[in-house]
Amino acid sequence: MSILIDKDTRVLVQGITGREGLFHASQMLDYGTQVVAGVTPGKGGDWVLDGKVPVFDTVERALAATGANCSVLFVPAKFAGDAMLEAGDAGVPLVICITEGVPIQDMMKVRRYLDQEGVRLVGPNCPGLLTPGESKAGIIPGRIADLGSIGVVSRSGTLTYEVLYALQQAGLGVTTCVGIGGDPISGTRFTDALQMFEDDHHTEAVVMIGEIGGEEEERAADFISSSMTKPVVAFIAGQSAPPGKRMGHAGAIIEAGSGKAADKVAALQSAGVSVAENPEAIPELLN
Amino acid sequence: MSILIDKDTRVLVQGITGREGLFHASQMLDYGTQVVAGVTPGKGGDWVLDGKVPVFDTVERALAATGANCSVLFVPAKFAGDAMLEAGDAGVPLVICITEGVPIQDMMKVRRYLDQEGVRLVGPNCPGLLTPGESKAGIIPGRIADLGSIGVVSRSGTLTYEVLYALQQAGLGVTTCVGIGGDPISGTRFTDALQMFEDDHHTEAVVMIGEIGGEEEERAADFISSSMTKPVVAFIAGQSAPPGKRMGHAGAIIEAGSGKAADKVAALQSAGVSVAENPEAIPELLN
Amino acid sequence: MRLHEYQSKQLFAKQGVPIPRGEVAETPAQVRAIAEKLGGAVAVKSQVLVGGRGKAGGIRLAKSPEEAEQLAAGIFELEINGLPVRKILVDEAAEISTEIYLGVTNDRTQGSPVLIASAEGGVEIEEVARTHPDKIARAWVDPLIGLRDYQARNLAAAMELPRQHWSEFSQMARGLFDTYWNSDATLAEINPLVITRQDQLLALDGKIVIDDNALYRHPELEQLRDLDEEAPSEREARGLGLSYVKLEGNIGCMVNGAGLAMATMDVIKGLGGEPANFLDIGGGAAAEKVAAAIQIILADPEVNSMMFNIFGGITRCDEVARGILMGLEQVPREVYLVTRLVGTNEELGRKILADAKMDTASSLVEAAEMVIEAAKMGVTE
Amino acid sequence: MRLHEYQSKQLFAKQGVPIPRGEVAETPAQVRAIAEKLGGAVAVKSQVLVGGRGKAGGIRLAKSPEEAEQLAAGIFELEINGLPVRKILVDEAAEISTEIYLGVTNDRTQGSPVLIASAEGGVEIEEVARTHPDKIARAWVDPLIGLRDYQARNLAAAMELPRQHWSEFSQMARGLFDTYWNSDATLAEINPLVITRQDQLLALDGKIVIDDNALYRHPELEQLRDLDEEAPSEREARGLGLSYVKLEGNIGCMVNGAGLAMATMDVIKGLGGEPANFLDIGGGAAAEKVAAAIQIILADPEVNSMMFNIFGGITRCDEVARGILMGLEQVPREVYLVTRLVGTNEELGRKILADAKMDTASSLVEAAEMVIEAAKMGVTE
Repeated sequence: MSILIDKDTRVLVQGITGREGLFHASQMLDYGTQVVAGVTPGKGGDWVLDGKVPVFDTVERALAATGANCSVLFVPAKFAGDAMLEAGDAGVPLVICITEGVPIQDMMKVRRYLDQEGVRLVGPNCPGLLTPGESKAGIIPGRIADLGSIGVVSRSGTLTYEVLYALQQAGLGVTTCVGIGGDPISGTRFTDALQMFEDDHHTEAVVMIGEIGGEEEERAADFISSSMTKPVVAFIAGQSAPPGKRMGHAGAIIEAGSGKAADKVAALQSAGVSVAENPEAIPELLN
Repeated sequence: MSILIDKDTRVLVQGITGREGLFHASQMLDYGTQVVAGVTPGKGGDWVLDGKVPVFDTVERALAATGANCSVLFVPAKFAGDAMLEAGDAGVPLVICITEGVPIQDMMKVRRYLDQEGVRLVGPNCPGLLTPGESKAGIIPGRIADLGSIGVVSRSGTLTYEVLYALQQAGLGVTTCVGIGGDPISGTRFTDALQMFEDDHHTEAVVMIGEIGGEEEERAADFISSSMTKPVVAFIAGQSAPPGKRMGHAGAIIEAGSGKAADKVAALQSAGVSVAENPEAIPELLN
Repeated sequence: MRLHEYQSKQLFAKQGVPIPRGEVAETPAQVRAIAEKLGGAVAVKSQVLVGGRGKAGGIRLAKSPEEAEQLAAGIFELEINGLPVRKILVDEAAEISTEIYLGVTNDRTQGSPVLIASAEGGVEIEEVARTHPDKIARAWVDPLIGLRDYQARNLAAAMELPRQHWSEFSQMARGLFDTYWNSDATLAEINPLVITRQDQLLALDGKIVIDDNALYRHPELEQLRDLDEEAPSEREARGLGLSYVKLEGNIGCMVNGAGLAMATMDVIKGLGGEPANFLDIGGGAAAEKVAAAIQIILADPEVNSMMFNIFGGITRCDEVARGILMGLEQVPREVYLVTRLVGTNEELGRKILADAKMDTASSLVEAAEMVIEAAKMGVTE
Repeated sequence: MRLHEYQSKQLFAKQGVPIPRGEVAETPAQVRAIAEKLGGAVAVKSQVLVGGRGKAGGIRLAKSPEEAEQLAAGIFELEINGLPVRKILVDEAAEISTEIYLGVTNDRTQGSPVLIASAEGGVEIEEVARTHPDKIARAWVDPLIGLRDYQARNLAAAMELPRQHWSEFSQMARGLFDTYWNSDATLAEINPLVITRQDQLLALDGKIVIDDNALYRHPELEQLRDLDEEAPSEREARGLGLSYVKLEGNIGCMVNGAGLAMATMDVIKGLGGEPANFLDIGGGAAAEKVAAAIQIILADPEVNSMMFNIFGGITRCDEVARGILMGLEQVPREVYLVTRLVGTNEELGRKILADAKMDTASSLVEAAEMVIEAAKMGVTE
């Protein structure tokens, strides 16, 4: 049916009393997500969103009271590293960090630690997860995707929405959309999501949206050619990007000769992946 | 037949060109241990012990050249933490640190790291391992133990020899003797060794030598009562030690009301363990 | 944020890495004075934040203070990859016996720092990676445990560095790593690390790139920022919280989201157009920010047409439409504009633009085709 | 190595932990001067390295400088648990509203630091652990990742500390942990951590114990060592590389190995004797060290008999035998001696002793029985 989240997912929102946190918690609730708790240190005991969601001072307490099993973070970048560790240490098995601008050194430590502890981290700097009709844990607009059989994994935000929208226009539905984020160090990588889609019985094909920078698309190509049976369609953003310039995302930069879009496209194509020329061309490649 | 080491164990000695390292490497060789390599940074290319053992600059190189699968450290305390990590990182599955005086903070980091990497650490501040007639990896005098069916695990050094000697005098042999060391933070604890002896088909009974300080004997008592089928005989040193005073070993101190010999004896006795009044009384309790 | 060679080397020196004696000058006369003070031969090195200084003639060796002054005069006239030379580092010249590469960067896949060393120093490490991959040794550093001494030794051994230099090399590796780690760098490299004829190890050239997201905890490093590093328009955009990269084309692009902005450029380029920039207005931008972004894009005289591609999630299409009108009011020249709005308050946004008689498109490709055609016709006044 | 209260609090203060204003005095007059400078009521606190200062009358409150001087005069006369009072800390008195416990130590089982907090401050934490185990909150700190802010919050929450104090409490926890970590402490505690009537958090009393094995990297801490911490004989032994602990009995013990030394004491005690000391000569001791150890043991006038228990591994029995004879030559009084030698060069060692007409035993129990009987007969001259 989906990967990572479904209708039973009990979501905790860290940073729920901030502007972004509150807005998106409300959007998630509206979508039907079970938003069971929020955490803001010093605001424990409050209730937000028309008294629907209790706020706790610590993740530990929120978990004890509500049994949340997924945390979505809207915590400022300075405190995000700590907040991810807090979630992991308290026993949250799935941590989704929406926050942009977390220092790389923090992320190296956090990823190493959460990996050890067996916590699944998605992000940072990502739009989160959407399982259409069931649950939204993040900021992906809910109405642009219907339930279906396509798995979507992407390093981007609005570009993902563009693709979801194109799929919807073409009458194609989605099992789960996973925004893995645009930072150099991410908790969940393409290969992780591809493996999960490969294992998910309801996913019949996968759309993968990459961009310049790093070598994760090349690793995904290796994985696809060695371990995937399901068809994969890809789009790689940044074919026209100049080397050495950071294109918005911290991770979107061609440096030291690596991370070029052309190399990624070539690797994917030789792994049997259909690479779309533009996002709107993806649906037809799925047919 | 034994736990942790046997005749096929290929021993690497870190710090082999130091006084202690060289002496004990020679003793190990004399005992019949396969001492296949030594490591001393800056001395790579030398051969020691009558040209029998090659010296390497790094553990990585020593492993590549000799396939050592156990490292015994005689490295000065200042460098011991680094040397343990070097061994673990290079892929040595069993690291035995003889060195005394390693700072506790170093040990906390090293233990956490090696635990993660799945490396078995014995020590520090320990006499190492002896599987009579097969292999000696450490400094336990070889001639005071014969092959047999008793597993021995101890926090002490010469007290262990005293017990081995008493067993030998009584005609009792040993599968393996494990010196886990007298420091507050040890890689291998009583419970680890007890589990291994419980699983070892040749071990019929276990002698456990504890001392004041910490709560490992109490944890061992819990383990024995919940998970052991084989008989255990214990001796606890330090019944006459005053509280608040460190008795030689860094870990042998009664502090904050915990670590008293009487508590340990009581815990072990209620787990069904026979506790000897003095080391020389152990053999008769095994009958 | 990238640091100059002289800044990088000074940071290394603070962590105990030996560097040549030297000082920075802003005039040929200062260069001469420094060379006189140092005595002997000196290296005269332009300080610009791009690669290729050597090839561009920006690094020269002078045997005397007079020669140094003369060479510096020429170098100060240079523009290297578009950047003017404002500063020159005058270093005591070293008698080089061996050149080594030593660097540390973030391995994205491993999620950890990686220390890289090669006996083939003095050239770009990527070049070595391509031509002699076996000549590169790597040591991954656990981010929770930090660099260990044996890792430096392993590198020295792998490079077959003569053993007499191991201890000094290890200290340099430690100093380099500490600089990298303590300053939240994403790259710190010494290239070349030389062994002199006097058997000394020395960091002859250095480079540090700092993680912009971590600059908040290093105010002392923020002060090292060279404003020449960025084009003025890029700097201005950064101040406004916009991601802007100037390119060579004539079609301005304003998009919300980095990935979508790249994709929009790609589509334009793919259909035969030439994007003039990358610009991401970010999520939930207000009309004022949209208007400011338009100013920045249209300040580029090459731009003769513009495409807005907005996929409204947090961003509201009506707010963007208002921003577009607001921005255009302040621009005194006419350019062709096409807007594609999808998502939150899409209808409202479209209506605002339609009322202002502006072109809208419903798909990305359609919008791109419209703007490309306009750009080709050259609507510029 | 244990630090004094005033030393501990000064280290805390360096990490940003608020402590009362105060100074250390060595005379009653100095106490008065400090009290005058501070103004108002002061706490007059003896600085000795044992517990139980309060019960022994070593901590008093004075309303005026005169009273402070007077109380100090009395305190300087005290001997607390055998230690003389040489220093007095004079602290501004705090108006206490709440007393909390906050400490950090090494959890041996977990192999990590553990931060411990309790709303029941001011008494010994062991006492609280016994009587109100539910009133103790713990946070284990991963040694590779360090203390995290949320861990301090979790403790504050568990203690039900009023939320207005969380931020200050977290900063104190951070300061305490940093002190502990940066100084290689095995224990650092603030007890009580008080909330004053003015709603300030303050470390009223503090204690730090440093890992002796790590002192080499903290020369500045080694200088804080108070020589009164140890008995002079223990200090002398430490200087010689011997582990020596003085006890109350009359049977001196010299053993190689800490565990065996404890076991030897236990056997003596178990058979009705009274060990005078713990002494471990360590592994591979030379004759000179053995001789020096004998001097230390016999410097205790209570000792009237002595037992040597040597299990030779690295240690050679003949070397020990020679050391025994060498040591006894330098001792002007007669004591009963029995030696038990097993292991490396056992025969040689026994022969040396037999030639000198000294008693030897073959088992630990036999040796203990011999020395106990001798001790009871009171061989002392």
